[in-house]
Amino acid sequence: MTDLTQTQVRERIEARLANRHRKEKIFRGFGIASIAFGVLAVLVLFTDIISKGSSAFVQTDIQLQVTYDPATLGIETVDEESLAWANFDGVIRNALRERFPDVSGRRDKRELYSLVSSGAVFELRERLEANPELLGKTETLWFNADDDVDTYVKSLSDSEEGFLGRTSEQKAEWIRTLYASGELEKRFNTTFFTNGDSREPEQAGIRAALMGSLFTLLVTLILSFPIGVAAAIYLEEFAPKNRWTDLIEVNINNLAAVPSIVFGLLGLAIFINFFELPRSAPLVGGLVLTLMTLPTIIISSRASLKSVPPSIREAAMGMGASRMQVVLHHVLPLAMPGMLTGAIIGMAQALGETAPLLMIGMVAFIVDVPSGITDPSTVLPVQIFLWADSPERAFVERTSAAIMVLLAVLITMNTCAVWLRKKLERRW
Amino acid sequence: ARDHISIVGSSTVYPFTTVVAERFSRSTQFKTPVVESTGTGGGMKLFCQGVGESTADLTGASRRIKQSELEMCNDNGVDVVEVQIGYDGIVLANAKTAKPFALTRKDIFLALAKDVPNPDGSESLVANPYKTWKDVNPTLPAHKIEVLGPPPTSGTRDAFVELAMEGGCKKYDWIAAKKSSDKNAYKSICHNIREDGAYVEAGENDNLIVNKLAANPNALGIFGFSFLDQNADKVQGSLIEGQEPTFESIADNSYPVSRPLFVYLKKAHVDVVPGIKQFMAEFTSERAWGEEGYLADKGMIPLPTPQRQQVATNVRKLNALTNLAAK
Amino acid sequence: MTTMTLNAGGTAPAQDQADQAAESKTVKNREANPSAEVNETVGSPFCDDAKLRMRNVNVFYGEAQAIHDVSLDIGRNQVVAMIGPSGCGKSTFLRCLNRMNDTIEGCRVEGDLTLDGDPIYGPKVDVVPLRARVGMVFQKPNPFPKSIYENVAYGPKIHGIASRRAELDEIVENSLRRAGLWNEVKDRLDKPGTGLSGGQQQRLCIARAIAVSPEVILMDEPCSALDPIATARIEELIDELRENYTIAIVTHSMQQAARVSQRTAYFHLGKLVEVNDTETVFTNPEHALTEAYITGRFG
Amino acid sequence: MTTMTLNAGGTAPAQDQADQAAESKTVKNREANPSAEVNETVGSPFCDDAKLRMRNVNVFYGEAQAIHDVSLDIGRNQVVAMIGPSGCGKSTFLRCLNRMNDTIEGCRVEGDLTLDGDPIYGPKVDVVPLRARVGMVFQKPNPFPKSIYENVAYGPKIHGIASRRAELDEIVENSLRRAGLWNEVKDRLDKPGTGLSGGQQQRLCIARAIAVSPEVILMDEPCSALDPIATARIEELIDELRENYTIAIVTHSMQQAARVSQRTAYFHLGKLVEVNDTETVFTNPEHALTEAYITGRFG
Amino acid sequence: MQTPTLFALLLLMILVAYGTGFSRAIAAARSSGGVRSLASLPSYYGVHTALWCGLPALIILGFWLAFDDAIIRAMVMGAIADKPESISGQNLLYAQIQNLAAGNLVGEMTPQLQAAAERLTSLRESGRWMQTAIILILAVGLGAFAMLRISPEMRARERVEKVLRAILLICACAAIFTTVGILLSVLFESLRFFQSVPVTEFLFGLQWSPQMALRADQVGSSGAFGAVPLFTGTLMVSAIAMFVAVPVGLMSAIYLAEYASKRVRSVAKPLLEILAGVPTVVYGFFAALTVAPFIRDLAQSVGLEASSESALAAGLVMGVMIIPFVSSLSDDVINAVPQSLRDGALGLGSTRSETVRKVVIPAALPGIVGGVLLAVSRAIGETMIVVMAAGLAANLTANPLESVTTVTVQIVTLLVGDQEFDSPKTLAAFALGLMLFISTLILNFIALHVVKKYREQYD
Ligand SMILES: Nc1ncnc2c1ncn2[C@@H]1O[C@H](COP(=O)(O)OP(=O)(O)OP(=O)(O)O)[C@@H](O)[C@H]1O
Ligand SMILES: Nc1ncnc2c1ncn2[C@@H]1O[C@H](COP(=O)(O)OP(=O)(O)OP(=O)(O)O)[C@@H](O)[C@H]1O
Ligand SMILES: [Mg+2]
Ligand SMILES: [Mg+2]
Ligand SMILES: O=P([O-])([O-])[O-]
Repeated sequence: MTDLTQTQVRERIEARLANRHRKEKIFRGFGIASIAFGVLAVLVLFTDIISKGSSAFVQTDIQLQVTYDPATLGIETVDEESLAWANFDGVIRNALRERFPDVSGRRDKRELYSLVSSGAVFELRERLEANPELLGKTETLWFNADDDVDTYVKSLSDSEEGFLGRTSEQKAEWIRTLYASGELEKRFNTTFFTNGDSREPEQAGIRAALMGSLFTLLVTLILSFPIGVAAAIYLEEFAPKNRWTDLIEVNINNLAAVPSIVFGLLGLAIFINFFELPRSAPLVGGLVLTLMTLPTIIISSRASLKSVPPSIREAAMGMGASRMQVVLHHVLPLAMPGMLTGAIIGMAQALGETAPLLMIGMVAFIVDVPSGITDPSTVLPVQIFLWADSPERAFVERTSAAIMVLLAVLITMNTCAVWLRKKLERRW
Repeated sequence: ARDHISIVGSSTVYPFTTVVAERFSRSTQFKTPVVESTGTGGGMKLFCQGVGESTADLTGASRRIKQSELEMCNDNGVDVVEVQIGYDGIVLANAKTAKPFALTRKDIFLALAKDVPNPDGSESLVANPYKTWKDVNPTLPAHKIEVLGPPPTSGTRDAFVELAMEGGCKKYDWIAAKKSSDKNAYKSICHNIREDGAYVEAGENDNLIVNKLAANPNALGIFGFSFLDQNADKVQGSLIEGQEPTFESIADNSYPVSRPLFVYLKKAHVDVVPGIKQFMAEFTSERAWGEEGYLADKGMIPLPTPQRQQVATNVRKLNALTNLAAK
Repeated sequence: MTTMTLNAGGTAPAQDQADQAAESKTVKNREANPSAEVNETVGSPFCDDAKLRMRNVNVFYGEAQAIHDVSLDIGRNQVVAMIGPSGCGKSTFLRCLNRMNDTIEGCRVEGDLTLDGDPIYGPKVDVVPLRARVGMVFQKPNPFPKSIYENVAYGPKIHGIASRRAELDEIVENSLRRAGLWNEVKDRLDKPGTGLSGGQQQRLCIARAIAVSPEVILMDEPCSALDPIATARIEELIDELRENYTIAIVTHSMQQAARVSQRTAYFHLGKLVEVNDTETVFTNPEHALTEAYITGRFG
Repeated sequence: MTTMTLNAGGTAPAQDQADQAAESKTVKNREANPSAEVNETVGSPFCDDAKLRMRNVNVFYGEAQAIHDVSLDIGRNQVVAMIGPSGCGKSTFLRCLNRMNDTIEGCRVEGDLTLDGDPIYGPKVDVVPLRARVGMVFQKPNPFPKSIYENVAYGPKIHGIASRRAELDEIVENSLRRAGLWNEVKDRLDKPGTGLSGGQQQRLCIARAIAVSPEVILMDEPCSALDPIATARIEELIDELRENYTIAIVTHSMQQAARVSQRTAYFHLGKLVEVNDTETVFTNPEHALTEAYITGRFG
Repeated sequence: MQTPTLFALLLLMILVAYGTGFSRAIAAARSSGGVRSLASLPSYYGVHTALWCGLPALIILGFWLAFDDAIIRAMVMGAIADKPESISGQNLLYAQIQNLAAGNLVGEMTPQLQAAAERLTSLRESGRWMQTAIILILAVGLGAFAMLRISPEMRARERVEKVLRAILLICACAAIFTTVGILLSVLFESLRFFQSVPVTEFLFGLQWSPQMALRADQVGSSGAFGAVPLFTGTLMVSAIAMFVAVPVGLMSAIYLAEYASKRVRSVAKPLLEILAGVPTVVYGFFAALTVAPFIRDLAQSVGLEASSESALAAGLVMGVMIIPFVSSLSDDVINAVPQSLRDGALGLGSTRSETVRKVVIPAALPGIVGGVLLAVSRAIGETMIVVMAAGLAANLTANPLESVTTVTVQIVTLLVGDQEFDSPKTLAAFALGLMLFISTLILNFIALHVVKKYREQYD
């Protein structure tokens, strides 16, 4: 300053100003571009999934006039035993044959019968079981159509031709006839939300996987968030700062990089083989995912604990608060938003994970909707994975629909956490 | 106590066991079996761990049980009942937008083996020099060789190697001669797949391969017949030895690349876990695995009728498998 | 509170009176509030050669108004002292002058403010050169969590004032010397500035501010944590700077105001009560409130 | 720097001399350093009825020693003022008394310190009741990012001083009144304490500290950001508190020290140079350094 | 009583214990001169009592639940005269008895089985009674004990905090136990692997081709186990992913925390966070079917040789997936930097970006590094995208347009593919796991030291 006059300084500042402002603009531009990129990625993924999956929410149903003919059924009374071997297939077949009386020949009849979902038989049985008085009567019912029919009908709206796939030209003709006469109708697919998995696409639902996911996540959340936060608090606030703590820190960071399937191996060894917990259970899944998400939660919790200014700790300590009180009353509330972020990301990861679940038997075909954390169950991503791997064409849209359900769960879960986080956030 | 049947094993057999499981549970009072897809080897490991309610009752396999696995089973007190349930065709397919391929197993061998007989005709091996299909066989198109197939860890790949590659490999007499003289050399010639990028290890998701093929008309893909069956609008199967891969041609064995599928049953569990017998009865019933059964609908190629009967009796009698030679 | 007008002592609400009585035992007569309403600033708020010109400034924190219609000029090469009871809006007013209030959420500034005739607020105003021209020393010392050297070198670096390392070293040393900190820190320039004592941090912040040679320096109680000698050093610095710079200083020490400033502005409850020559303010205040304050009767 | 012993002015290294010459123009004679070595504290560091007893205290920040072998007693119901140039270790010493130095990484305290005869340092000492007994007002105001009410109520809450809400309200109001802040904040008790002005924050911190009625109150420049009236209020408070409490106050204002304290301790470069009755220190200092400081010749 | 009911009852008792502890403390205080005469707040006495009441009972309950099956089983089996010798036989028998007791009739019924099943039922019944009784007695007894000991002198807070601290410590140890568990579960198999494949070959071998004999009669290929291509592949894919995620994530975080309005922030941040939760299958399909062909066509149009599966495609898409790890965590810590620091820099005339780059980011560095490390970790651990978009072929290449594979992918395919548990092929998965563990450990150590060096503590 002794040798720089004020004007000189001013000149130098002015000289660089334009440049600095350009940099500022570029920097800001990068910021906007980054966010735009991220948001765009979200939108692209969403539109992709929704465009593929939305059609799964409707389902083609077929109307049939069925007669509960005791002769066809081969039963006299409606009781459990007779129902078990009653020939409901025959009832459906009769109904179809009556609708298309001039179909003959084994092959053609087979084609004809395949218009209706194989699940129709069971629906019929349940109906008769619930209303025994129907025996001998005739009624008009809607059944799920077969998945091939469904695929064809849906493709009709896309193009004149429609996608035949395995459907023969003759069958397509029948379908068109039925469609024209209103005996075939696209309806909201309730099955998808009420059923468990099925190998028949038209019977397959997301309910079991959804419940499985919820149970698993519940276990994970209940364990991983408190444990993660507690561990972070201990390490950040109580543990003496020495080489051991460093080791633990490195060790936790390292756990985050352990491939998730290895957690599956660990879970298999500990929870299933040693503690003899049941396979395929949300309890074990939750435990494994807890181990997997812990590092994420611990790391983010520590980061946010670190970012609480020491002056606040000092102020509280100076008031005679014990360390525990300092943490619980001052540090934790301030660090909570960051911890919630960790939880959001950790839980999102847990919600989407399949690999470790393979080892503990959750990559499985499970029809029955689980009703507790020890019932066999699968989870949404596994369901998606399994459907994505299925040959049936109709599973393609269901895969996307399942992804939509998963995202809906994710968004609901996040919304709660984000709302909480927003409430807790403050700058000082 | 576990009151549902637990099934593990091959991802190839999974679609078939699951259908049966579903039908079984809907038509009986038993709980739906839980079917895990763990891969053949993984399934065997779980299955042969021992007996008791924490171990699986059945395992699916897309290949026959190995001697070592059988020994492990037996060592752990597991008596195994073998049930061959049908066949799976392995197809080579390309996009519908491209021309269909007509290949021989020899073409396949030459295109995909790591080392091939010297093109000059001498009885020596050279690193696979072929870049395009035309190089392999002048009647084929001049596309770059690009085959999407399963990784070495997959059962499908094993079957493909054994049936398609070895089948072509054997066509060279001097190599075939080695089978008796130097078995190792023979296998290493016939079974090694090239690793220079022409063969792309594409994972085990067959739908993905189908979609990749649709996007890339020059590529061929290797996958199970059921995927061809369901995606006839996107891909077409290549003719092998003049045979189109169809349900019929695989069933009557004229299409050369198909492999057997198995389910193994733990004999000791039959009286312990409710429903095993009934489940197997459903599995081996005509409406399931028959020629017009629902398994065939799902793309499984049924066994010939006499063999079906034989297997069914075997299952009913629960004859344990003691040594593999007796096939 | 900010909207309350001051009444003659007797009419203040009874509750307030009681409160203040409770608060004060020794300082007698504080409720003997000079009968004065602050409607317009008394004294001479304007000057000819104004470096900074403020007209009808109002500042709001959300709903609450912290500054009420203040107009003031700060002359070139002048030191203006701002005094007034704690919480009366001195810092708020000071922070308007280089738009530091922008960073406070919910803070809104109204009025015309100009620097050398150029508007300070306005959509097209570039705050970067503005703040380089109008430097600031904050009330609470806020050194960067960097080394002492980096703290001082920060400004020159970002503005590209020093082109070579040697030049930078010189600026750093010079600034630290002028702030009276060099001797204490010269051996630990690479140690964090946050590890300094309170007074040292304050001087560091002064050094940091003068390192970029701003035209106007706003100092918010720059000597609050300093011992008399260090204070003297800073006052001397202010004197020195006045030759080239314009300075606004907030202080609670009447003596300091008297020592360093040419003009003094007295704030009260967000209003500018009186501005005058420092002499006048301290010897012959025009407004009753001012008088009460400088004679220690009113807080 | 911390290990350097003070030599007679003439023998100080030439470089230092030059530096200081550069730093100081008006404050003449600063290098006319009184010829004195600080080997032992002069005056009367000990007293009979000591509330706090410190013996041979050494404090280190990492390698650097900030306090050298200080011994001092603080008598019951006494106000002891600590004065000394910025950076001489006053805050550091104060923070030893309620172990706030524990929170600084790398800070190490040696020596015997007792409160009412009980050791302050030691493996078995529980710092929580200690700090409840020895309250502290920090040099930089550090209100909690909570409401003003919560800030003051926090201490009473955790110490179970108030069992009912009404009681708590009373304590809060009382403390705020005593700190002279009530009038300014009574309408905004639920607003964050961090939104207050500098001086208001400082008073908030004082109110917070006295709300738990500690036996000893350590105040690190409690009036640095306060105007004279508010300062008077706090000094009055100190006077008032002295009846029941023991107080150690760091201040840069000699006048303040003279006004509020019974005894005064003068620190210099980490050493306790002199302790004596406040009277004596200001009228008749024993040590040359003390004299130099209070007469404004040495910083 | 059923366990859930018991559990609920216990919870209720804990609440009651808290209440009584609390009020007793107040009562004790009244007799000795006000709440201030208590050593701790009344609520701590409440918690103290609650802990005495609940904690031992919960621990015992936990042990009970863990071991009662085994004990009942021993008792039931002990009563059977001619049980099978082998463990597996006993397993079966017991399973059968259990099924019988549950009313599932399988196999033939013998009187002996019948008796055992009845015994099992009755044992279970009485076990439940005992469980209820013991737990309740324990809870009530210890709760009462703690309550009686309440006196103004008792330092309840310290005791409670000791327990809390112990719980925190145990939680912190969970991570350690996990590590130990992981090490144990990969170590032995790895050692077995290294018995058949030399360590040096594994570490320095340039070829990876785990085509090991699958069947005893299939001697075919021998397999090569050089892990170098896998590690380079991992490095490349992760590097590409970080190349996308770090700049995008960090810039997003900065924009959100420093520039964006509250509304934009409250929408954009959760939106980005969704990216972390989209199932990887979706990314995989996207990478394989959209990005990879696009890259291939692009590369070919500029005359580059490119395969349909490329490290680039997988890396890019993976980068998108891990953006939120960087963006959200960084946003939080940036937001936590005190405003006074920003003021300091802005007051000197910095532009916002300078403030951010020179002051805020350095101050927030530890947290940002934490986020980046998490992102790297996730990138290293991801499989599905790589399998689908980058293939499985272990190429030793530096060309991102070629297909590569990663360590994790190989671990997964080796473990879920057709396996044989004695062959090096499957064991290699464990060795890879161990190697990966060690290498990331080293990387993390380096990261820790870097952070320590550059950490700037504010305030
Ligand atoms: N956290 C720290 N790390 C390292 N050195 C420190 C730290 N805090 C203070 N010091 C140094 O210790 C010495 C004494 O500091 P202290 O804060 O006690 O001074 P002080 O007497 O309170 O000064 P002031 O009046 O300026 O507040 C100073 O040289 C200071 O730079
Ligand atoms: N961020 C803020 N949000 C809301 N109110 C504020 C904020 N900052 C200051 N205030 C209020 O505005 C008024 C003026 O504050 P200001 O900081 O300008 O006072 P000051 O004159 O600097 O006082 P001091 O001498 O104590 O620093 C005070 O009533 C204060 O409580
Ligand atoms: Mg202020
Ligand atoms: Mg200090
Ligand atoms: O799952 P697979 O063993 O049939 O490949």
